[in-house]
Amino acid sequence: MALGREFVADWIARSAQAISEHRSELITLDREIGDGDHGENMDRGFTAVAVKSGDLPADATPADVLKVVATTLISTVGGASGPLYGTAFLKGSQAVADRAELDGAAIVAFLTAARDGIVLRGKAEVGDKTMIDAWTPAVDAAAAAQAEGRSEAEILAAAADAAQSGAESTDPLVARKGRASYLGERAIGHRDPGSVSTTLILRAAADAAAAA
Amino acid sequence: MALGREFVADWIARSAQAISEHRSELITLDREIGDGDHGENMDRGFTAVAVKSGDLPADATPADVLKVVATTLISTVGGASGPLYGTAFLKGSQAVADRAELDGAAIVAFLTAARDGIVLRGKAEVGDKTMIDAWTPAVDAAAAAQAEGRSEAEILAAAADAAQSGAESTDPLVARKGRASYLGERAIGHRDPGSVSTTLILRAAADAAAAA
Amino acid sequence: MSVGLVIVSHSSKIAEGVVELAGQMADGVTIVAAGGTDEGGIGTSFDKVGAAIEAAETGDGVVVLCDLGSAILTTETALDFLDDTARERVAIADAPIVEGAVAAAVAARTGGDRAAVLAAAASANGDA
Amino acid sequence: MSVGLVIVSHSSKIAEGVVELAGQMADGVTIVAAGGTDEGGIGTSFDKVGAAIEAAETGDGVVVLCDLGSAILTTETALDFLDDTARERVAIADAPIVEGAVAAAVAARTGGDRAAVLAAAASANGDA
Ligand SMILES: Nc1ncnc2c1ncn2[C@@H]1O[C@H](COP(=O)(O)OP(=O)(O)O)[C@@H](O)[C@H]1O
Ligand SMILES: Nc1ncnc2c1ncn2[C@@H]1O[C@H](COP(=O)(O)OP(=O)(O)O)[C@@H](O)[C@H]1O
Ligand SMILES: [Mg+2]
Ligand SMILES: [Mg+2]
Ligand SMILES: [Mg+2]
Ligand SMILES: [Mg+2]
Repeated sequence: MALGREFVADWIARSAQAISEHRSELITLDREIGDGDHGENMDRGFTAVAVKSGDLPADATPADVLKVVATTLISTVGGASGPLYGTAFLKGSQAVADRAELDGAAIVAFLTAARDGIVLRGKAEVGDKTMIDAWTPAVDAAAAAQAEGRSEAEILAAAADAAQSGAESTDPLVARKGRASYLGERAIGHRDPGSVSTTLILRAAADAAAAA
Repeated sequence: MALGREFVADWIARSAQAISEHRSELITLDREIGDGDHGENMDRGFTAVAVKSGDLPADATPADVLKVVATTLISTVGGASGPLYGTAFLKGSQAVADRAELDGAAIVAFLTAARDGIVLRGKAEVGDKTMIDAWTPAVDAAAAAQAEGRSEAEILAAAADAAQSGAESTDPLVARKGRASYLGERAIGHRDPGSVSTTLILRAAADAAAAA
Repeated sequence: MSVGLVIVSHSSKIAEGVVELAGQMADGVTIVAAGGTDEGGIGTSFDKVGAAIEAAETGDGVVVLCDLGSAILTTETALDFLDDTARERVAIADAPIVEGAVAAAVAARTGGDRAAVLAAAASANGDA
Repeated sequence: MSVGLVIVSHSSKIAEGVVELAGQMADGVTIVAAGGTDEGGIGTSFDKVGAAIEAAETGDGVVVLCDLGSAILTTETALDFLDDTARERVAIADAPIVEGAVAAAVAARTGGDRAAVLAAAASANGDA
């Protein structure tokens, strides 16, 4: 069952909720190896997204909604994650611009374009201890699940699971991008906050798809 | 006739007067190749010096007065010229610390130590388009006049004349120290403001010595 | 006319202070602060950066000075939203924000074009 | 305890902004602003710098970040007026003021000694 605009709306609502619930966890993680604002930044961003995306006309496509997510995150987050997630949703929305509904291929196209947007913007590679360490395994897992002919909900669940493992994989790393790179070896043993927020957002997508 | 504390007091008063009279000239020069505050900086500094040096006890030596000049300039000027002139007067005062009066040799010792202090602090050489382009010829001329057995007033007049020529010699130079160094070739054709204030101060010394 | 400068800092105080400091040596150069988040907190604002770039364009292009990496990310994103002609006239300096801005401002004041202003800013690298 | 930082800028806004920005990543590190002249104008103040160095010394020494050359001159002069033991515990970083202060603050927070903090600050050179 392909996913339409209601799915996107539910995904946003669940993302906003999850980010809000994990706000202090994200703050604590970012305080360890950053400036301590990731929870606040993301909560401000997704609260604004929830409001803005509600204003869209009834005939808005998934891509229209995803573009509003992008521009709102860019305008409101105030930290590195704003341009990064913003670019992700922008490139992702462009990749599915022509679809009224998102099938498995479209979901993989969205995720791939989103990840590529983050790389284009932030120049991080897997292993640099950034949100890319969650996104890239998520894209790969989604592509594999789609190739196996799984449902949209299964594809997104595979992405979320892989993002979760990816986030965990950042624990032993030294950061090569973002503020945590100032810490050198001292970043070892701490999880990258952006990889955790990525996992929350992809898990929200999987949950919204399962409920659709 | 060796010069005592009254000479130093008169020198300060004449310096403060000359700086105040040339305040806008110094500002204009500094606006061309710097940030435009040299006249204000020096006027604030010497106004404070005139006040502070008046507070000294009756038995203060020339060196005591010169030390107050130093610390006052350091505390009040607010630009590069503060630490530079401050260090000059400090090192100069130390060079004549044991004298109740300044003879020709003491004057040369003062000027030499003052110049060395500026070099120690600011690392400029002759030709870098700084106040050193006035100080070093002044020291050399003073030493030559003293070696020829000239009077204190003649020694200081020789120093002031040489400083004047030294200041003029900065016109065609590219600056290698201080703010004017940002300008590259664009500094050519402009006189270094610090070399002009140095000339004013040494001319004030010569005039005070002539009147003593 | 001269190249305009935009100062993108996480702190509105830093951005405003740099405008003051660099402006002292650059009479007539348009230098615009884009510091802090929309709420005035520590962070960067896409809207402030976009508006500052527009305000700094007086006909000879714009050079942007940034403090930390995320200021660069925000600025690059703002550039993505410009149309091609406007974007081509803006460049981000590879330079420390304070020292680079002073050098860039002097270069702009003395009539340097965008490449000269960028080079002046970059010359402040490694020479604090 | 950790190495303390002093931020010597020609602008009180820059100095205060750097304290805020670097402080965000350096809970518990003493970072003291010494910006502007005594009257609050653009310039540096010997008295502010001296007082800031004293305030930043919490037992592990002090690293000073400066903006332009004249800030370094003022700081060096302030150091000349310290007694030898106090002076030996203070060093001026060869680093851009904003980027260097953030790197230095993180190094101080993670327990770096004065040499490590100086090296962290210097690592911000040429990498804005
Ligand atoms: N260059 C980059 N590429 C990819 N991700 C990055 C990059 N820089 C930072 N990040 C991500 O952004 C997260 C921090 O976001 P946030 O705290 O909101 O921004 P800031 O670091 O500006 O305070 C990091 O945990 C990391 O995942
Ligand atoms: N490193 C230096 N060595 C010697 N003199 C210097 C140096 N830097 C600056 N100067 C002198 O200081 C003068 C500028 O003083 P001023 O305008 O009061 O300070 P600022 O440049 O901080 O505004 C210059 O004209 C020059 O003569
Ligand atoms: Mg953060
Ligand atoms: Mg932040
Ligand atoms: Mg000046
Ligand atoms: Mg000045």
